[in-house]
Amino acid sequence: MKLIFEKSVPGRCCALLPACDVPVRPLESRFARKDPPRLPELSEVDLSRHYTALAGRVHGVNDGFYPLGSCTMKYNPALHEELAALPGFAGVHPLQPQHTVQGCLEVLARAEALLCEVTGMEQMTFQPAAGAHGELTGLLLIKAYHRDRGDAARTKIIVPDSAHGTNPASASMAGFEVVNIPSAPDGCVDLEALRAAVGPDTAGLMLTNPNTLGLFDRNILQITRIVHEAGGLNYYDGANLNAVMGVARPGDMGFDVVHLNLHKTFSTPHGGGGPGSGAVGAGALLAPFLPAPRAAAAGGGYAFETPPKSIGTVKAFYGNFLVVVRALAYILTLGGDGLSEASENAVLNANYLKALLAPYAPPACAGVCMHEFVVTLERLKKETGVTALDVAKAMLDCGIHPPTMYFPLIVHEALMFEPTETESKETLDWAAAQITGILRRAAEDPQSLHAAPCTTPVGRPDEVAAARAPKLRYRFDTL
Amino acid sequence: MKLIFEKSVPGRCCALLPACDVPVRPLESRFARKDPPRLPELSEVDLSRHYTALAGRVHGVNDGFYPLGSCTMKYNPALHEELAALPGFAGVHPLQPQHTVQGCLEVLARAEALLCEVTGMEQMTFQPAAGAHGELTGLLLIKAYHRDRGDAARTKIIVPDSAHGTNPASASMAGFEVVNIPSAPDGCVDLEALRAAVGPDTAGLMLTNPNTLGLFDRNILQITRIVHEAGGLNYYDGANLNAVMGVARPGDMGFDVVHLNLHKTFSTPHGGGGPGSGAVGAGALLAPFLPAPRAAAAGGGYAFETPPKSIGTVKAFYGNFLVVVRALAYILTLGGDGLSEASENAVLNANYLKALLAPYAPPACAGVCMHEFVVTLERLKKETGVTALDVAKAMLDCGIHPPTMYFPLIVHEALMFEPTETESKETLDWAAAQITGILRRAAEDPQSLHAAPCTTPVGRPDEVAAARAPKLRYRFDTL
Amino acid sequence: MGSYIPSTGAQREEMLRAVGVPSFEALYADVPQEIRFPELKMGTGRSELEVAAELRAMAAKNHVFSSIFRGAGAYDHYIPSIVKRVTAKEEFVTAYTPYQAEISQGILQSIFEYQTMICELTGMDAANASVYDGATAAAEAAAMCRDRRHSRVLVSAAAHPAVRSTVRTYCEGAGVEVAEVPVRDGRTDLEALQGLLAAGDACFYLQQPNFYGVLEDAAAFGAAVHAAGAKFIMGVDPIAAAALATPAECGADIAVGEGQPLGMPLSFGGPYLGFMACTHELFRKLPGRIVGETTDSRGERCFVLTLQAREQHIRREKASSNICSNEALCAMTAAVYMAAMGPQGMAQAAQLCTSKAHYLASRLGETPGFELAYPKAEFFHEFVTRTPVEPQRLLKALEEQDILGGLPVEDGILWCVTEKNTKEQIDRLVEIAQEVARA
Amino acid sequence: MGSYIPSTGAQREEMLRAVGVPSFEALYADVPQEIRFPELKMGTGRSELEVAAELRAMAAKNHVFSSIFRGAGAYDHYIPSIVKRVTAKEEFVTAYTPYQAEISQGILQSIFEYQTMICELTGMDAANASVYDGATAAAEAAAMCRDRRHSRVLVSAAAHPAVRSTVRTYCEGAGVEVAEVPVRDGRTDLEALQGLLAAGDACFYLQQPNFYGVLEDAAAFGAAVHAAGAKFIMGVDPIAAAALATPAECGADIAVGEGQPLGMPLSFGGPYLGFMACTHELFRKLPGRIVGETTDSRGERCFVLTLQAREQHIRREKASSNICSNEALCAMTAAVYMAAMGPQGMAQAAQLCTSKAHYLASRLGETPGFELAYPKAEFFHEFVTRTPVEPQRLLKALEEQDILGGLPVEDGILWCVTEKNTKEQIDRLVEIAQEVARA
Repeated sequence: MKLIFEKSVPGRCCALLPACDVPVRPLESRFARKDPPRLPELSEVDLSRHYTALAGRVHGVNDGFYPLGSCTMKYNPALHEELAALPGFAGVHPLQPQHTVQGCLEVLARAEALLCEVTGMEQMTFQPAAGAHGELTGLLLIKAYHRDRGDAARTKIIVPDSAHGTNPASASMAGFEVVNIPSAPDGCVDLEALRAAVGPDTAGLMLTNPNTLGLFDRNILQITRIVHEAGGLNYYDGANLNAVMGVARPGDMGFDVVHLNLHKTFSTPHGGGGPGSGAVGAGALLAPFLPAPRAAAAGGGYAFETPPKSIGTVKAFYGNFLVVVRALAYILTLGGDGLSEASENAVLNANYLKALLAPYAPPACAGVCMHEFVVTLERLKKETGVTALDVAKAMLDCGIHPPTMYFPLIVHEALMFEPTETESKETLDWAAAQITGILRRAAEDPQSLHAAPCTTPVGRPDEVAAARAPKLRYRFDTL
Repeated sequence: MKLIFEKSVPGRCCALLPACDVPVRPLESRFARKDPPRLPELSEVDLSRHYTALAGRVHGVNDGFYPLGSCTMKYNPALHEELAALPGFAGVHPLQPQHTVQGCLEVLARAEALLCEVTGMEQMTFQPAAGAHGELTGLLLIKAYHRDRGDAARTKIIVPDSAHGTNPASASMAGFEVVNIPSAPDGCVDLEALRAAVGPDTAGLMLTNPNTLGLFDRNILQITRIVHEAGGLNYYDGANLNAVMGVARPGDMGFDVVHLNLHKTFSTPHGGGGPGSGAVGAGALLAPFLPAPRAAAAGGGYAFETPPKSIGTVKAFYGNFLVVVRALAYILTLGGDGLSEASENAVLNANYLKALLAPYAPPACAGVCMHEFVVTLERLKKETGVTALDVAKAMLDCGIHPPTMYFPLIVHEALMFEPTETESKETLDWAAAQITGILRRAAEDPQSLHAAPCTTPVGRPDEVAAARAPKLRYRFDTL
Repeated sequence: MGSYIPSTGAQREEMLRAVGVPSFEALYADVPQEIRFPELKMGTGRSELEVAAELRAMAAKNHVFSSIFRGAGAYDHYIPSIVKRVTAKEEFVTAYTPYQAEISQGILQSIFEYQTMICELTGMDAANASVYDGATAAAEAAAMCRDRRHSRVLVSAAAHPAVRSTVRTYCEGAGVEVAEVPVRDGRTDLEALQGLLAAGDACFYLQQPNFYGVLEDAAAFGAAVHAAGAKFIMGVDPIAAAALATPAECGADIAVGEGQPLGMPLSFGGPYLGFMACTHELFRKLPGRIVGETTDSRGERCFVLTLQAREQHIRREKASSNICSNEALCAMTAAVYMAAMGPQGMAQAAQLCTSKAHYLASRLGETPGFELAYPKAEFFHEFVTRTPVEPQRLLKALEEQDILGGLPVEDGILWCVTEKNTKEQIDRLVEIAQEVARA
Repeated sequence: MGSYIPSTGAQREEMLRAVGVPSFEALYADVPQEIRFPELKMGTGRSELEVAAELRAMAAKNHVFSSIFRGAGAYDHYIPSIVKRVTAKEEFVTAYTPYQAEISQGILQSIFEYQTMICELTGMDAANASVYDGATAAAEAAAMCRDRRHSRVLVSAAAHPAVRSTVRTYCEGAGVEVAEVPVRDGRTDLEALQGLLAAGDACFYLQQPNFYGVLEDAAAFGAAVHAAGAKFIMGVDPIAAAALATPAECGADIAVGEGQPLGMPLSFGGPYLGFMACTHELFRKLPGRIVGETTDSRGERCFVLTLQAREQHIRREKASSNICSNEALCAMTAAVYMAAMGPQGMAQAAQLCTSKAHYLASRLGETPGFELAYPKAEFFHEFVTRTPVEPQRLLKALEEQDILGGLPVEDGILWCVTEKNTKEQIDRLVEIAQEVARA
């Protein structure tokens, strides 16, 4: 379909702004730009149809099943969007006098208290805008803590090789050296490897639990103890919290700092890649170092305060506030009972789908999984030539968003499914039938899978060409 | 696709309402119903996906070109929806004290004044909810006027045979006898036939001008004079007002009463068949008879008043108020200059599209048309067997909403196009290419047109079967 | 100047040339010179920013009450967020009447589902795709009952005033006599009806609950009406309908009502929704659009506008109604509302309404002078109390506390309580009422 | 209890059986007993009606000012209605990052269009798909400029305080030195910069207009920075950018900025949008998502996330940034905003801002004591005036009239005026200021 620039007609416009009701004062000409930007010129009807057509080329959670592993694509309630759009939230300037923003401060303070209760942390910041941003923040807290103690030797962060790629990248950004340790075949921490890795240079460990294979590490208390005993701190990557809300708290597991993806676990929408919110909760040791400012109860109301040893700011203002509004609405709706029910059913749905697929798509691990699971299609590939990618692409033709592909790296031909608790049994039954149908077809007609998808607006893109000769913007001169 | 009842699962629900915070008081059992209604049981995610799927099976103005003749499917600005949703409008009870609804009264009073200026009328009511409702109301005004004058003999309404079907139906509902008069081949009034029809029993004439062939009746002043001289009144069917805003006013043409379709001419959306607004404007003779209440300036503010000889109410409260909000926003946006510009460009677009199609689809009338035009495919049918219906259905496969088919009845194999002013030259050029492509294909491959549409979610429906053995509701027992 | 015309000046010139006329002026040659291009006395067009500010300023001149205890035909029920989200979808908002079934299945199916839900709610056999509102639904229902031998229309005086006046306006237009059946003790007088009923009567319209909130012994009226050879029309509140004996159970031939409580905001009175359902014997007389199921050319189930032979564009002056555009988006709203609520939610809403209304009645009753006007009557979510002070004084005091009190009526104040009114709000109202009564 | 779980109790039992476990409890056998199922000290779940009421009550505790003269990093520009309508479409709202290009073309194309518009606005060669906000964009830009031989980061002290502190936090984490270039007379001190610049410097960050609203002689800074072998980063306001010499024209290597003015509401500080664009030489160092054009298996143009070899999921600890989720929906918002405004609308907005800001400055200047703090400087839509009274007293008086005045800063008050502020509002502000000054 045409780009918006290809629909532009010189002179066309929308009548949005009024004539100037004060004397026109042009900028001093030495500051002026030479040529106007070549923005598109359209009428409102053109805009409406352009973006309607684009919306028709997107698969959202409202369109159907979205079992993208590690991303927790649960349903985003309509109420949240309504509340986030309230003028009382959306129309507030971040630098208003504090007595005029008591409602905003209450949102931040209450969301903090509730999320601390869920995670077992002491205090929380909402400044980080995404999970990776939260990781950086959490690591900076750890760094500030050791520095504050005068311990300059702790320069290393231990990361299992099954971790999300953000973990080592964040550690590196925070100026740490990364120590990769191999994990056991089930993705759990190899205790011996961990013991061998810790030492006086250990700043901390980054871990997600359940791990990226969807297993809860049964040695979790030993793991965190080993790190603590070595003088390090434990960082909880909250990517997989959806399995354990109300079931087990990272704080109780021995973690000192936690980041949450409100846009995953707490049902705020992902917007095609943000805005998210990577709230970071800190235990007693790290709370004094949290970013500034932080909303807190004060004199019958709320006020901003700066934690005593704050690392500073990691973003302007207070984070993606409207995302916090949505998350607060979600938590108040579910309550303590509802949160654990959500996790239990997320786990049930994953196990149920895993059981339905197992005859055709062997799980990478035996036993019960948590909220997600990984299958390996290594044998399928060997026998039919059909890859995990082919299977994923064939799912597009069924109206199912494919699972996460080729992750974790320790599993060959991996597909990682996370159905979430907001899918019904019927949806899982239907999806399983579709997927097993594809897997059966792999033997009979592998070519049809190599050719998938057929019904999508575009076919498989040539990603190599895209990267080799990057075209990152529209070229007007190619018209 | 499945019906919502087929997606229902017993026991499933949304958690919408709170527990009862006062003592539960059941209704006396003798008043209770035996069985609960079999409403569907769904979760919010089910609902979201069901209606998302349904929305994908609808072609709206935001999806593309919609040249449905006589329906004025112009673009519906986003601003209107935003304004109509303001709590200050949507949250107001119709029976609040008048000093608490001054903004609503202002909307009604200002919209009335502006629309009276556009139509040349004295006063206006917004109570009628649709064009046909406005027709009934206008005719009741005429009836009340003659009765008030003590003239009981005027029992007949003259309606040209080219009129919209609502005209005779409304006259009949209002207790009038309908006198159909033949129109000239161009749809204009046959002056001789009119002169022959008028008499002491003439209550009035109903006319749309431009007429249903898209022509402005050049004899309009004579026509209204003939009726007036016979003691009758002239009713203006505003269906085609979009051609003449700021160009000619029905009041100046000699009409005594006018209904407007705000959902056509004034850019309020049609909602798949309503809510509309069939505002009725009355000249000096009929204004005293308008429905009650009517908002009017009073003591520096606004108040409701009852016209002295009001016919009563034709609906509860004050009409489809939020539709009036939208129409007011539209009129304020365009202003007097913008309204005439809109009409001029509606007429230009119609003539332009007509010119592009003319080589393949002969216009039913020669010369310049107003905002719409009719083509006849009689010859095409004779030569190829392809009907106007076939051509319309083939347009569906191009993403174009078909024009109005087989109307007016006086033209054979008629297709009536109304592009409206909110379509661009590119859209008209593109659509003309699509349509002429279809018409050329009629000769080469008529069968492909009989088989159209092919790309729509469903094919041609069996309408005869639907009417012969009506299934008007889902049958649970057929599960 | 505001405008939604995409074609630029240059394009317009090009198009004029293609059409073969020298100017816009020339397009209007048929318009008599003396009336051509009047000067419209109104401002010039404005930008979106200005119009938005101006309309927002108007909206700000209205007061939106934070608690509402007034009903009387427009009810402040909770609207689930999903209802607003679904019905704001542009495809539904901007489409026309679904004439072209192939690209209108979304609207057609939603209306078919709506028709089914209305049938379930009322117990009737068939429903149409909506009419303008509850008042016009009553008037259209009365028209359905008329034939050569049956003409007079009887209406309960306990029906909503707007229903009564609209029925009267419609009937007077058609030259049909209307008679009102009087009220006694807040209820329609059954004996009076029996006295009035005569051979040429077309129908009797009863509202349940009636305007005073009182529940009528509907079945008894149905029996009386049928005994006289007339049709029985019931006007019902759709939330109450989830709990009350259905019109079908009460013997109604036609059930109608105001659909606003099913997810539509108060909106100063509109757009609202008239629903209509009837028995199998009458469905071919239903006015307006009706969607039916059929199969398409590929053999699949699909939906179409059907029974069009009833309608004005076919029958013209012989049509029994002129309605075409109805309230389709409101009908969809009602359908989404009922689907979101489900049978449990509807029952819960009804129970909350009744319980809270009775709680207010009993709390108000603690203060002398606030007696129920019709103490023997059962009520749903509205009731009338006498007041120890001038109603306007009390209502003014409530208004000052951001509470919209009940509607003043002949015998006192007509209160309404819904699931949105919390115990706290009710207690606060009672407190103010007691203060005013003491003062 | 609130819940969004569709499966019913009966279905859950059935599923547990299919899985082969006796209970939910059994699913969590791996969780150590002593930490399993803690009691969460928070309320039980609530209905939608209750939660909606509670959040609405919180929103009502905030004051939304009817006129706003405060900017300082968050700007009250007019948001066209179409921008809100488009970006509320559920498909855009509920989708994940567009990993699966075949069913994500809508998002991918919109971001490609956004990237192009950012390039046009800044004059740069390439842009990414957004970062978190203007402050993190500055920090990420600084990181792009570092290499083995260049490390120290110089920042203008006239940059926004949040930008300065965020750059510092990021750099301190990475062990990089940050130095601030002082301000003189409201402008960054070019001579001081020249004195500071040394061989190991990575980059210098200049904000245009700066925090005090003042326009810097950006090109001169660019020349000085390049002469020292460092990179020149400009932080620009996107509305001003439509009128001002582009970063490219000023010699910038990287242009960044806060995108909030492009159609995002104030929202108490977020979600906002960080935009980043750079020269062709640097584009492979851009952090975050980037969309590129390619062809699909059918030979048609399509779009994909590209250059992923830069990113964390491939490079892990060797990645230069960890960003993955960005602000995609905000980027789309900015794109729809720029498309709705077009070049004319953007120029008009800029002109209205400048004209109205100068009008306020000149009107305020009528009252003694309200002198411009930096009278020789040209400004765009913000400026600092000294005040004849304590700033807080004036701001309080404005607040009482529902006006959010400027931000108190060292030299007085930092005012901001946009196209939304009418002459009437400005005159009213001046009137109050005069009253306060007189009192």
